[in-house]
Amino acid sequence: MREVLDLTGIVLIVCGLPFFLSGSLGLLRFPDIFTRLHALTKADNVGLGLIVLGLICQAGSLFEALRLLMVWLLVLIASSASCHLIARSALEKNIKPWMRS
Amino acid sequence: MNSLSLTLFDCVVLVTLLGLAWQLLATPDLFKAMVLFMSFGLVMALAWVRLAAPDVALAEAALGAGLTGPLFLSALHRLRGTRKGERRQQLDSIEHRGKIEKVTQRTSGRIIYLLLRILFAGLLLTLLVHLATILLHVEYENPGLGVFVAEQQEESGVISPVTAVLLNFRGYDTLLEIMVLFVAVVAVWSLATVRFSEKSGQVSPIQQGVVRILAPLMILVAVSLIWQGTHLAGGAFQGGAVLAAAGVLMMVSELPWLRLIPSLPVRLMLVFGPLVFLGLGVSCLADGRFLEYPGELAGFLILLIELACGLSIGLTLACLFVGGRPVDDLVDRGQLEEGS
Amino acid sequence: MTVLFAYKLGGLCLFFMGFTALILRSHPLKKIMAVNVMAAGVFLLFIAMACHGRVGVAIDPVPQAMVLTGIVVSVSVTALALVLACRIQETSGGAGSSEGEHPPQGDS
Amino acid sequence: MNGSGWLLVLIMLSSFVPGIIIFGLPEDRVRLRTTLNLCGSLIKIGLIVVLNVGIYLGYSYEIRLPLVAGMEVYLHADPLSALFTTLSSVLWLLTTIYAVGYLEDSPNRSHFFGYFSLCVTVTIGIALAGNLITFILFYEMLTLSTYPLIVHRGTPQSLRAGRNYLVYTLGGGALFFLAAAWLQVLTGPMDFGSDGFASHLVVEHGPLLSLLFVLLIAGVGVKAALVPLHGWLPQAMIAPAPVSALLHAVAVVKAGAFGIVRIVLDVYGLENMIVLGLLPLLTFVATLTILWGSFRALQQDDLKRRLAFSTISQISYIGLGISLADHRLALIGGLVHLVHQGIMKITLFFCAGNLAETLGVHRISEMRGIARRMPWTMGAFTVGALGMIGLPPTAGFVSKWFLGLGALSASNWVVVAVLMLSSLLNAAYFLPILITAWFDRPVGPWPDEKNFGRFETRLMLLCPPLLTAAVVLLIGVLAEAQISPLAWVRFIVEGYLP
Amino acid sequence: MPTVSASFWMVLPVVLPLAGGLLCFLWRQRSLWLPLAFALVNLIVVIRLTRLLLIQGPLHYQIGGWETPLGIVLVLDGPALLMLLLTALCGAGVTCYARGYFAYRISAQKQPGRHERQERFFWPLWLMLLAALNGLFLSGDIFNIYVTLELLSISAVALAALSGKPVAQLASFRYLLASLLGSLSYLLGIFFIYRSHGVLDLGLLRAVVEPGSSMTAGLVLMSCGLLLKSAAFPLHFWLPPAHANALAPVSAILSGLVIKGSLYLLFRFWFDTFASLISPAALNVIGMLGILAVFWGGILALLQQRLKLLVAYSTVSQVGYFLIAFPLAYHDATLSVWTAFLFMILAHGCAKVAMFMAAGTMYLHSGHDRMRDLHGIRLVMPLTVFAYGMAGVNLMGLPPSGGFVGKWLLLTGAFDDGQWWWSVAIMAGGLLAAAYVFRVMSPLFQAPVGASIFDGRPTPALLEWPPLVLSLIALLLGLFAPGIMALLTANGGAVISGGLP
Repeated sequence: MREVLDLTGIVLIVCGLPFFLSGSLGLLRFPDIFTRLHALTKADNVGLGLIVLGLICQAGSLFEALRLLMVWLLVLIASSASCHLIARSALEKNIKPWMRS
Repeated sequence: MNSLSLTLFDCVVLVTLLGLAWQLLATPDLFKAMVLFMSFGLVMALAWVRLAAPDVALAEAALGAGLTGPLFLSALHRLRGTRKGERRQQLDSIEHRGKIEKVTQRTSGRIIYLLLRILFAGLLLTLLVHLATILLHVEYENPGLGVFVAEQQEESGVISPVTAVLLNFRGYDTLLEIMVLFVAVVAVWSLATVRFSEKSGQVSPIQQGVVRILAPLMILVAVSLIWQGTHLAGGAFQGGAVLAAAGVLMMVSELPWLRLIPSLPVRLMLVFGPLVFLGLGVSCLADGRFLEYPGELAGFLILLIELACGLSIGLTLACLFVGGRPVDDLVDRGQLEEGS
Repeated sequence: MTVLFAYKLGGLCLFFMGFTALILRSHPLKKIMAVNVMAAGVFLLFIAMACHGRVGVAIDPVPQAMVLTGIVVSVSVTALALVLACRIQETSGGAGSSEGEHPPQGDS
Repeated sequence: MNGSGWLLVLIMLSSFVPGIIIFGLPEDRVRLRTTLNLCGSLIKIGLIVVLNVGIYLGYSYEIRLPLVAGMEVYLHADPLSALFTTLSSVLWLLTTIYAVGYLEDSPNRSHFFGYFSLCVTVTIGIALAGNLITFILFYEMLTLSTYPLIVHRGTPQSLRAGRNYLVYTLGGGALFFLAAAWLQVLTGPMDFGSDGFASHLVVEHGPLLSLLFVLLIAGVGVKAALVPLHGWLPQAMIAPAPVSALLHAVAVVKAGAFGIVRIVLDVYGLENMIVLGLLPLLTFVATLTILWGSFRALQQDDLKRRLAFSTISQISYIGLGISLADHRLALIGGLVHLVHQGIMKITLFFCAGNLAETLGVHRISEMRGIARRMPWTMGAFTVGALGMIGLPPTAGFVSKWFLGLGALSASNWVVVAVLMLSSLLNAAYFLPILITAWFDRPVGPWPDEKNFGRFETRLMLLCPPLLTAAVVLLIGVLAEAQISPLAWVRFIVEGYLP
Repeated sequence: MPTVSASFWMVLPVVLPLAGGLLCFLWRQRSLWLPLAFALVNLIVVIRLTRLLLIQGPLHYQIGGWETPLGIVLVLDGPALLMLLLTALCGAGVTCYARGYFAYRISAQKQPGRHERQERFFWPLWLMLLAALNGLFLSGDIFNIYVTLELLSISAVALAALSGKPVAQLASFRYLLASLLGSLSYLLGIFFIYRSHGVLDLGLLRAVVEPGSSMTAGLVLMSCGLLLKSAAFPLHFWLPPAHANALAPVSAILSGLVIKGSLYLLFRFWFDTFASLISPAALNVIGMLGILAVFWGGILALLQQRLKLLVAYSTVSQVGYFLIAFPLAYHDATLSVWTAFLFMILAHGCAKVAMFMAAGTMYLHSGHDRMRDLHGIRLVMPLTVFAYGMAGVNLMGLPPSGGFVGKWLLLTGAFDDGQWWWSVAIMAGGLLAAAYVFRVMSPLFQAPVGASIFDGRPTPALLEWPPLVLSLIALLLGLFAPGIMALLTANGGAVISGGLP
């Protein structure tokens, strides 16, 4: 049982990592603010989710697992809200979305 | 394998820290510097965790990164708000920039300036190397005060050693430190009145909604941090910082009732924590010494102090963020007449 | 041991970097930041000292408490410095001050 | 036998307390102020009489207040200090009376009289100082309390004079302070009257001690207006006449001369002075000052300036006498001149003040026939001037006679020559004044004449110079009497040259 | 039980002003008499402590009952008590003066609200500063000293910025940065010291201290921080604008008391706690800095046109004197040099407070402090001018002031050691001081020319008497010497008591 949990955890975490990687890549390489936001939030949310799931497998108690889940939820809320705010202020400043040109 | 990877991790953290610091100090773009500064704080918190100092990590994350960053941002906002036209020069004159530029226009001046810089850099480098060699070569085998703390932990009334030091063994330091916070607020109040941005109606509903969800949660977290301080990492400062962060969030979202908080209750709350701390310390004088908690009550009293101070610290930090006294506090009489 | 030394060295470097910037940078916000970086350097030294890495010896909580104190102090000082910097800008600019204060004169 | 040291404190308080009260008085309480002043000075004179009798009978008066290690305030009365105390307090009484008349309508009199009393208190302190520290203490306080008097008028001129005065005196004070500290480190705390320091020091630190002597003399020499350091004195004549009287006769210059006496006789001691060979140095400076002062006096047209230069020259007779101190007669001449010069010079300044206040006459060229308008004043002036020249039967003759005898007994022919030359010079700058005042015809109206009714001037202005002129004659005639300055000086000298 | 009562009195100088500061902030309507009461009670407490010290000798007090290596100890010995006494005296004077100062300005009704506001914020800040100073002098723990230093400098900065003038705010911003730099340097020094011996208590440190590079580095860093905070010569740049542009009572506090805190610590560290680390070369360097400061400050003071700037530069110059005491103390780190140092500190403290208060009163009346245009002011406010003059006598070091006693002891110390060259600097500095003091006195004594524009209102007693009394205390300090010596030697001969035996 222990080994199975460990293995699942490792697999989940390893699965999560590429999302972070791609998110960071997107942040660096994408052409404008909106696309960068897109890459960052999308990738991070999933990536974090997977990693949290992986860690839950290692958690000792239900309480700890719940706490980890809370972390993910809070980050979800915060990141979506801040993403929204950034995009909004970008729009207010009349930053034009990137068009393939 | 394990220790090697950890060493690697440490190195990465350190290099990132130094790189961030270099960047944030070197960049001419102020906004970039702020952002880098916040990330610097977060990496710092990582370093604290690595160095087995969870209390400090929490405080750094909450205060160093969480609060100082927004402080800088709002200051920048405020500066930019008034920074138009010729006023731009006022701040630059702090360093007599003009003089240096005038000097450096001549070749001889430029050379001398360069030489001075080289001299300065050389001096600092020598000093750095000297201190580093001292650190490297002169090792002491003294255990520090940790041993004493461990010995007397049980008498302190709390389980967490850091809290024991902060609030019992060296409670006097902490008392004065809380006074430093208080003085900072008084100083800020003496300097300016609070102001809110004009565009309160334009706050995004999503932001307001999120704040409504987050704020109670944060308050909960804050209280739990304070309570947790007696046995785990955490305490009044960390809890207060989270409390302050909740306040900051609400203020940024321009919740309408925040504008109407009058001065008196704020002052009451600000004074509450320090006064409780001081008062309990003095009441110990009755049958003992200053700040000598009676043995069986020590734990309870410390929790009480932490709660009171946590509340006040939260409010203090929020007031520091606001950067001015409440609008109804000591208004100029002339201004009132103009208004009416 | 060496890792701890690296942290201490890093702390020293931060201190001196901050010091240099404090002297050389002209913008007040930059100066305040530089002071914060210096403080971070000193704190790093303290914490690295507390975590002496010897087995069987308890970690010394006193430096940690000192650093906590230091962090709180530095936050409050930073806040004061920032407000002060803003006020300098506002009052010396004349109009646009937040208090509608009379132009200062004959005040010692 | 011990008298109570509190007598000394009382003597000081008798002018200090009125001074402090006067500071607080409103400007228009003239009568109360005058009463306070006069009562203070009368009480002081009474106390000093007691002191003198006590000292003569062999009582010793002293009081100590230790401050820190090696530093104590020590008041002590010996015959020498009694001489100076008596002189200052008697002249203070006269000057006060004169000042009341002189300043009748001028502003700021509370300050003036307050500082005036402080000045006298401090001068008494100098006289009673029993060690170097106490001497410095009062010596510097004298500088401070005279400054407001010099700048009393508040005109740019007087401010400049005040500044000059400070530059000289504070500079000299600093040298004195430095040398005193060094000397104390060498010799240890030392009271006056103990015949100087141990003679083995002379062997060990001879050159250093000589250097310190030069510094000390330079320090007191500023106030005594020794020649390269005399620049402030002629300028300070810009102050009101009572202040000039105070500077020249009661307090400042006298304190300097007194300091020289103390340093030679009590700090170094005659024996050490002779071993170190420092006396000729003093002789040289004194003769230089005497001649230079006289020469400069010849060139002045302003009466008070001429008197000021005359002071410079006359004061150095004291120094000259001290520098020949191994000869009894010279020492007597020098010390007795301390008194005689004071009385004569104060007479002259009172008269000059009268002329200025009554007729607005400041220059000698304006004095043609002035004796017909103010015969009494000029009579007193004449007595004083003749005394300065050294003609019998005035007091000046007595001191010069002893000085000359001393120089002869020392076989110091240079000094004899200088004495004769300076007498000639004195005559050369005083006689023309007398001649023009008595024998010329007045031309035209006086510059600024005021009418005071029955008398030629205010009574309070007239009495003091007449009184002092009478004293000049009296102590000249009765020099060998039982109670005279000369007799007292002999008493002093017995202590030093038994 | 005598010990309980003794300990009770010992924490009061810190606790009382802290409580006072909090209450003044909370309870504004009463803030007129509240600070006055607290300042007076503080004075009474200190006088009571003086008695305790004379009876019982130096006192040690463990806060919270924790033993030294861990807990914090308050130490009350002769020097600390004298500093407390100075603070309490000047504090009471400043409090009275400040009340009069603000009342005068408020009644002028030029800028409604502004001065009330300044006063309301002045009181809590000032009481906190008082607590910090008292805590600093009492503290026996290097980290606790750091916290008090921070409390001190942050309240000092806030006070300096209180006037609201842009110049003052700019100056106090620089002051803030300078004192922050000083604090951080001090903190880094604590790191090196703590890592060497693992103790923070001064008394224990003195017992274990031994020459070593780590300790030396720590001491050097701490000293640099303290030198910066006390405006020693090359590091004095922040002082004159900050002190000259603040409100008058604030200038008095900053110049008379605040810099004394760090100077006192410096002296204490060098000659008590870390005495065995000190080398003659280091002392000579400090002494040289002192000489430079004396001349630099004195000459710049002479060149000023504004009265308050002149007084501020004279502080720079006077700090030099305190530094000159260092090399002279080396061979004879006992009574006489401590006495000299403390005498100068006490005298300068009282005199500088009086001087700034007097300058402030002149400013209030005339609306400016350009020295050229102050002529005739002697007739309007004789007492104030007199107070200024008496304070000046102190700076010049003329008898019978405390400055004179200090200078005398320094001079004899210099000759005793055969280091006579310091004496030349000491005397020359005194003459410079005389020059700049009388540069002010001269126009004050000048008869008024034309109609001078003075505020016609009479000077209130609260503005006239505090400077006068303080300057007289400074002037007569020399005569109190026996009492002061008794306090210094209350330990049965030794001046210093350090930490717990």
